Amino acid sequence: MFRLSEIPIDAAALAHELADAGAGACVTFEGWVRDRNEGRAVRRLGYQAYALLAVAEGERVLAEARAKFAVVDAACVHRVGTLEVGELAVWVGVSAAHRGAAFDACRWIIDEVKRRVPIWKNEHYADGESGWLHPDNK
Amino acid sequence: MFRLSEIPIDAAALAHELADAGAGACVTFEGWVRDRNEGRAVRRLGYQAYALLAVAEGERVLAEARAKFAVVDAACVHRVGTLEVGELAVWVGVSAAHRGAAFDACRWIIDEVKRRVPIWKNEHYADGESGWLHPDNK
Amino acid sequence: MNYRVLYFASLRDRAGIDAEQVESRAGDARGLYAELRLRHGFSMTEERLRVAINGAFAPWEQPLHDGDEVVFIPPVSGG
Amino acid sequence: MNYRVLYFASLRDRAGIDAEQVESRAGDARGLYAELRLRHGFSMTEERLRVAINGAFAPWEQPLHDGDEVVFIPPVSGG
Repeated sequence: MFRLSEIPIDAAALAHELADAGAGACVTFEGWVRDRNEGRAVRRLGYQAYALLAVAEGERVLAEARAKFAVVDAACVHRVGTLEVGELAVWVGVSAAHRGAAFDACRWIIDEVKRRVPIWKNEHYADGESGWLHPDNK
Repeated sequence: MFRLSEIPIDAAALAHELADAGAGACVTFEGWVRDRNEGRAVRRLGYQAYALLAVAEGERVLAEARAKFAVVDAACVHRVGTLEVGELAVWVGVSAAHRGAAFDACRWIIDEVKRRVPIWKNEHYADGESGWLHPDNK
Repeated sequence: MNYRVLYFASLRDRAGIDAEQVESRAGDARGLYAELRLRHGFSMTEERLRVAINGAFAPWEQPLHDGDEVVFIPPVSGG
Repeated sequence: MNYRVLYFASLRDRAGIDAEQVESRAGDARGLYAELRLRHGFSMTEERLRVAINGAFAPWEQPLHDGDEVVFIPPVSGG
């Protein structure tokens, strides 16, 4: 299940949904809004998504993870809209019989989501400037 | 912070304590009681700990992780007593500026806790038998 | 032909609009983007963009049909 | 000398007790475990155990003192 959310993410409820009597391991990743990026003080973030394609591509990432790793279930929720420092921006959870697959799949999913899913981050800096991040800019 | 707990672990509250304005990533591991192990149906588990040394050794594992990986904070709580299938037996959480260190440290901590900390698991099987696991038995 | 174009992130800021109907003779996304670069002054080159047509990633040279929804996807930065 | 010995997991099941006071002439954990193996019929060999003295891991040959708490740690299985 891949979802975009305009409201705070309930991580505990999401982890609960991954439960299964055959699952001995659950690994979660939470991406939190940091107070700085590349040396600049960050006040808040704005996330924009092309929702139709973001959900389709996000579901594709999860399906690929299920095929690639021995997992029981996998899910991801990404916030859109304005987020303050400390807020949960993205949550990934994976349950599996054994921990190795859960760690590997969770890490792979967040890497792929960041690489492929059409969601963009606008950083609002303490000095009043802001800017969209388009990572291969560099 | 390494703790033993005789009551259910509140994972959400624990993750909350790892929060920091400089932390952009939080990785957690949850070990859940599975309904089977090595082909045998499991009904419940009993965990026993040598509490004095388990806490000291658990704290040592966390301190080593803090020295070894670029993490902001790390914590682990392990249940003792009787647990039913599906219950949370062990929780590890790591916050870090970046996700690589959070994944690496979380995985290292659970591996070391399983290898070094004096806690033992008694499996109660569906057929009425039970047995302590002493892994290098094999 | 008539296309619906959506803009996101820095393209949206530059165009100053979220979406528009575009009357164009371009038969594929490559031609359409060339037109829109001129119109809106986008600095981003084609090499840095992906294309989505009707909600699915598509090659730049895929023929466009009247009424298609076309989106130029700048490098993503979710997570 | 008088030692306090705690038992865990399969050693506890085999001994049938959680802890005991042991009067012994053994001057280290190696000698003490040899005595207790005989007394309780432990099948686990020394090679599979670690030793803790007064709450800290210690070498088998560390001299014991009167009143020490000694624990033989079977292979662990937390997590």
